Amino acid sequence: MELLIARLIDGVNYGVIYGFLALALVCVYRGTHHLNLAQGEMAMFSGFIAYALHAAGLPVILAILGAVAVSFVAGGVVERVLIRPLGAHADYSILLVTIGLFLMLNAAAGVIWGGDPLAFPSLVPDRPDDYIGFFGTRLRYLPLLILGVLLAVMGGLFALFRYTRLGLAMRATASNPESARLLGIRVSGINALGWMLAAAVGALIATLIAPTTTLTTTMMFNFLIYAAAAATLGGFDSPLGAVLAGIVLGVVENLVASYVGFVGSDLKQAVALVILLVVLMVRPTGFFGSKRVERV
Amino acid sequence: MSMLSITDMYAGYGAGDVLDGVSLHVDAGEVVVVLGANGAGKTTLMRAVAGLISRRGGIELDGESIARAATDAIVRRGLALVPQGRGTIVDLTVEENLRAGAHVRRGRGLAEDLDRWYTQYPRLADRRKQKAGLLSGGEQQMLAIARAMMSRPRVLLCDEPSLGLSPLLTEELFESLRQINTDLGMAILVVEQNAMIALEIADRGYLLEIGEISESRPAAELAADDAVRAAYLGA
Amino acid sequence: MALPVHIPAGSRADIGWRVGRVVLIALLVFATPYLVPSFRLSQITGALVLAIAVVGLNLLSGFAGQISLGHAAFFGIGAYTTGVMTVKWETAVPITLVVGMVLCFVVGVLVGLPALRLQGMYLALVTLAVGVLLPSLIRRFDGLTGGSSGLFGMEWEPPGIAYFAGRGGETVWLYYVTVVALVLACVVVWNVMHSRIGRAVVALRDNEAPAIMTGINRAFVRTVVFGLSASIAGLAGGIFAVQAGILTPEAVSLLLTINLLVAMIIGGRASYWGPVFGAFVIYFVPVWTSDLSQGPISGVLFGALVILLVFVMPNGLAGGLTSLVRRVVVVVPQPPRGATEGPSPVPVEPGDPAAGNPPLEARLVR
Amino acid sequence: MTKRSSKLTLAVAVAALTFASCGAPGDDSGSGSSASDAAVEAAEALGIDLDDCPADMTDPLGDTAKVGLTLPLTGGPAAAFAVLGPGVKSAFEEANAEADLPTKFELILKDDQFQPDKTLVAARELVQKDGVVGFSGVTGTAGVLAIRDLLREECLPGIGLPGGGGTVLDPAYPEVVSGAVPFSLDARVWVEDVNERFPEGAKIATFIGNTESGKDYAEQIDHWLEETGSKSTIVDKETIDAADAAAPSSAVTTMRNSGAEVLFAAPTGAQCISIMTEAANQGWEPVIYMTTNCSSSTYFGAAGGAADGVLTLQTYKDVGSPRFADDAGVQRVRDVLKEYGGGVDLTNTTAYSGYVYGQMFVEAAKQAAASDLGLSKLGLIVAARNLDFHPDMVADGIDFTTSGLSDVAPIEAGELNSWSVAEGGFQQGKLYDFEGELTQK
Repeated sequence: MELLIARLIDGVNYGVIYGFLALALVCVYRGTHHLNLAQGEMAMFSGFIAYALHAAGLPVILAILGAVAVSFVAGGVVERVLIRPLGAHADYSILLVTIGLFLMLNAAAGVIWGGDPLAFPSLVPDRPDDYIGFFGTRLRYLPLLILGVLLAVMGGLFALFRYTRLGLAMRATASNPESARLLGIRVSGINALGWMLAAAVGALIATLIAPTTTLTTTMMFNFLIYAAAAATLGGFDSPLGAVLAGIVLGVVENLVASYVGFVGSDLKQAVALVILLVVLMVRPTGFFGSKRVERV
Repeated sequence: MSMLSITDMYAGYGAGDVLDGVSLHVDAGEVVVVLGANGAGKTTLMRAVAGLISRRGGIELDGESIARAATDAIVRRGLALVPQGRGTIVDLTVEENLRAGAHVRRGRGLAEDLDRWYTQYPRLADRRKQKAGLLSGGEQQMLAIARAMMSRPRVLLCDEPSLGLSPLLTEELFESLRQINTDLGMAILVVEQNAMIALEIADRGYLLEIGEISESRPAAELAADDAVRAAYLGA
Repeated sequence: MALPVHIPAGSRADIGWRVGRVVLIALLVFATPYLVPSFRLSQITGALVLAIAVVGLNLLSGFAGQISLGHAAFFGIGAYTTGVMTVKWETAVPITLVVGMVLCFVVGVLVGLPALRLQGMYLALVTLAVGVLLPSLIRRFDGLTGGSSGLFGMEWEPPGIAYFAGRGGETVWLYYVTVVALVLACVVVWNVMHSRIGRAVVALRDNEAPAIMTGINRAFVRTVVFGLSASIAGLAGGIFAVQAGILTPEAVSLLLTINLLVAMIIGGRASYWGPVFGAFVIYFVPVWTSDLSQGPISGVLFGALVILLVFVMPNGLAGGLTSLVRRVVVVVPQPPRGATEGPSPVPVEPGDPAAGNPPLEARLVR
Repeated sequence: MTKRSSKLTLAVAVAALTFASCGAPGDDSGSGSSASDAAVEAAEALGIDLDDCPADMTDPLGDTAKVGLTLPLTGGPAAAFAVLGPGVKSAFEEANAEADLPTKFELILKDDQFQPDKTLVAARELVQKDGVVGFSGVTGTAGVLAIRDLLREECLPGIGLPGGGGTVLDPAYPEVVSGAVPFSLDARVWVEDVNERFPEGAKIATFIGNTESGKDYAEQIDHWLEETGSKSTIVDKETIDAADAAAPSSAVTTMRNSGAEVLFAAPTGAQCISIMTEAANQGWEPVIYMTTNCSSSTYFGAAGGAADGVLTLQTYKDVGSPRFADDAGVQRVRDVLKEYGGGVDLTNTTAYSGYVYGQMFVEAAKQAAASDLGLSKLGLIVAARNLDFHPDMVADGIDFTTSGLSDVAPIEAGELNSWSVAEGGFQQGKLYDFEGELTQK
């Protein structure tokens, strides 16, 4: 029984990370219907920025907040310079630009910070004996912190969307960009805000998991694949759906990898991708997404 | 000085121009109608003035040029467009649609305006918490007008409000437009195919045919003109 | 003589111009083995193999506007089919190529099925998932595929004639095999795009809603295009297996998909000659970069190049070249005597109102 | 096929036939050599038939000669491996300046994006265009396997090619002299050490990446458990995808529950760190043996307290460890890198290993120059196959020794050291020396 609980907790810990990054993907998709393939690499780069700030003497918490702020602004710059000029409907060109951004950020991180993994300190005590006993398995502080931050971010987004004029404008833009424009809403500004929020959320998750994964140029690519799968399962235009789908994906994948003999942990990701393919065949908008597939 | 004046405007979709040098104006407190058959360029005219498509020529709102401004800037300056097909924001509730309408007013006088439009259109009041997508055609048209008015514009543009509505509902709708004009002294520009009802509430009217516009003529004269009756009234 | 020279289409000068181009290319193809040392020839063959894969991708993502982020998977299926069948089961190479293409067609159709109901971004995700799935499956079944340490020993013995004698004989043989395969792929794509399916593809790309209304069976067209595109990429993979002699999962992973996509943009989307240009540029980039800069900085340049191209040359080299040629020679289309002109190769963003779907009256008026 | 284009293909076919009759463009054979009897005998001792080799096998290399190195300069792995270039280059620059060899060597770098098929293409270009006389420093088992047929065909020496896989130590390819610590040595030392610590046998869990080295480790561990008659058994086999950056918590959970007392870990890159931290975080304290791929102070330092007491086989001196801070050999190599390394980062361990691979080629060249075969291609191969010297960067008591086809593996010894957080470095452990026993039979 302990083993099952341990597996569930491992699954939830993975799932929270997938959901977190999926939230970033959804922030971009909601307004613009664009998939940002460079979201993972932007998060990784912010992780290195936090490392640089910490190395320059800032305490960990300020280094992280600094990196999140820098990423927030950088997200807007990327949207303004690279995405907006292409026009709202240039899906293909925007996808290619995000691939170009992916390659650039990946290589640049390698050039600036070198190839070796860099250790990054944790916000909460992360020594081997820092945990809470729970049915014979260990609840570590870091995963709890990540879950807490994720809930806080989602709470913040929920409040923003529900109770603020800006949030209402964002929801209007997501639902009907032309009508939003006709109500005096600066749609381009809202889209930029989507990219800025996404970059900030990405920076947050990268700096939070860096202590366990260490900072490497390839740290976020796998998570991007999972986040995309989670967002697709949860419905790309529903933040809550994407996060829940991420957690479900993490648990299911971990259980399958542990209990199905054939599937080792090297095929864990394959399990997630098979789930993605099956769901796309059955319910293309995912479980929580609104029923609006571009169908004739 | 007219509230909205358009001089020699060309507009179209990339390949060629749909409107060839259109000129018209709407004075303060006046209701003007532009009549035109399907494909005459009515929607293009509306979308050009609102800045949704590329256009050339003079467009002034209360003396200030908005020919090059972006749509959201135009709306902030006091022009509101009720688009063809009503532009309902389906994922938001009725009240949220109205609140979004007041975006440019940063919340000033929000409660007061809400009450005003709930009394103007009581059916919206009963369905205030429902998703706008669930409303009927007529209700969505009322919502569209109320949402546009929430920004307290200086001139209101309506693109074929009668589209897809029953004669009774159309009657009701145009009556509410007349009331808006008289109560608030709102300048209104309506493009319509349904000439008879439109001319009832209008002061002046224009005829728009294949991208070119006629001279302005008083509404009563247009209503009595046999050529117009044949073309638009389906007499 | 004022440029550009106007040649009426179908006149003798026009036919002369076309035949001249074909003869020139044929001469170039046959002269290359003599002019170039054996290692350069194998590099050129490598670029041509890449060109075949890009031609396949171009049919799907260029002409049909369907975004695919997993074409390396079809290339990989073709490559490993040939690799495993020749090394483990001693099958003759041509048979393995055919089996590879059929397998890719089937997988292409299966992957294309969600494409019927999905648009752009979801389809990119499905293909991305398949593209990421294949390498880990190859690594897991390493008994069959050699896993990460690679599959070795694929080769294709040239026929016994004197022309292919000598140590470099196999390289020359594979060069011709690749040239023939590339010509075949181009002819197939050319014919498809000038057939009924081709017109349906362009109609679906530019403006899906009305196209469906005119009775185009979207399901059939999409699956055929997906299957064809996948099997051409599979053919390229099969030839790659025997030409490179080594197969590793890394060679058919996301980096290859990105290279194929970038080659297609550089060459020019939805153009016939674009893929060949793009493939040569992408193949020889690593060869040049090691002289250009010693270190990972060239990765940054490569990413910047991708972004620059999307902004500066949306129609790619082919677009640039055709406009250059048009300054010299313009073929004036004559009023059609029954033969219909092929669809305009200018790529249009699917669903873009500015270019594609104006409201009713715009079309009525003009 | 429209009528016009079918006529076209006919014309093209006719043209093809006419060309077929001309001379075969690929025919450039022509060999045969006028080598001395001693040379023929030496070559045959290594299984090389001089008649199959180019004529200039025994000719001295002349004033200058080029040596080839393919390595990733673009793509993901470039960040980690591009630094090999300056390392290998400084070994050759040093030899050109200080060792009075009759030939000055020039190292040519080519980008292969760390993909074996591109390695072969780049190697062919180095051979045919640049006319290299040999290779040094080409990394990765698959990379070495990719070019060994080319080396066999062209009879070119490949000296100091770090490919740890067992297949690299194959007597059928005399031209290829590995430069790496073979994974089989690693596996054997682990098993021997476990047999010593747990005479009545222990439960072992393995955590292996699905990379090329991973496959080798899995096979070698089973082989040596059987070979040494060990009573230990493998109770759980966990695998991990090389690209998986997440902490391996599910794998560690399974291994912890399997009751394993020993962990054989062979992951790659950042996983070296995360496996140690994850095991400690889950309160699982087996005896951990870490692969040589991870045995650098960068990885162990980053793991913090979790790395305390973890064992790893080290053959090369760890530049980051205090133990070698003022080691004469390391200091000498550091000076060489400073002078000839073109501004390379002097704390990067990969640069130092690059120097060692280059040094193997240089030592073979020195011995060849002194031998009666002279500094020729054949001389280089024979010298590299019968070499015995102590590279500066290798720990004391371990030598680079090869002799003919009986001992093909140059390095067959290593220290099993354990990381001490207190000392901030590796503590010297037992030296395991299996000289001459690891050549693949």
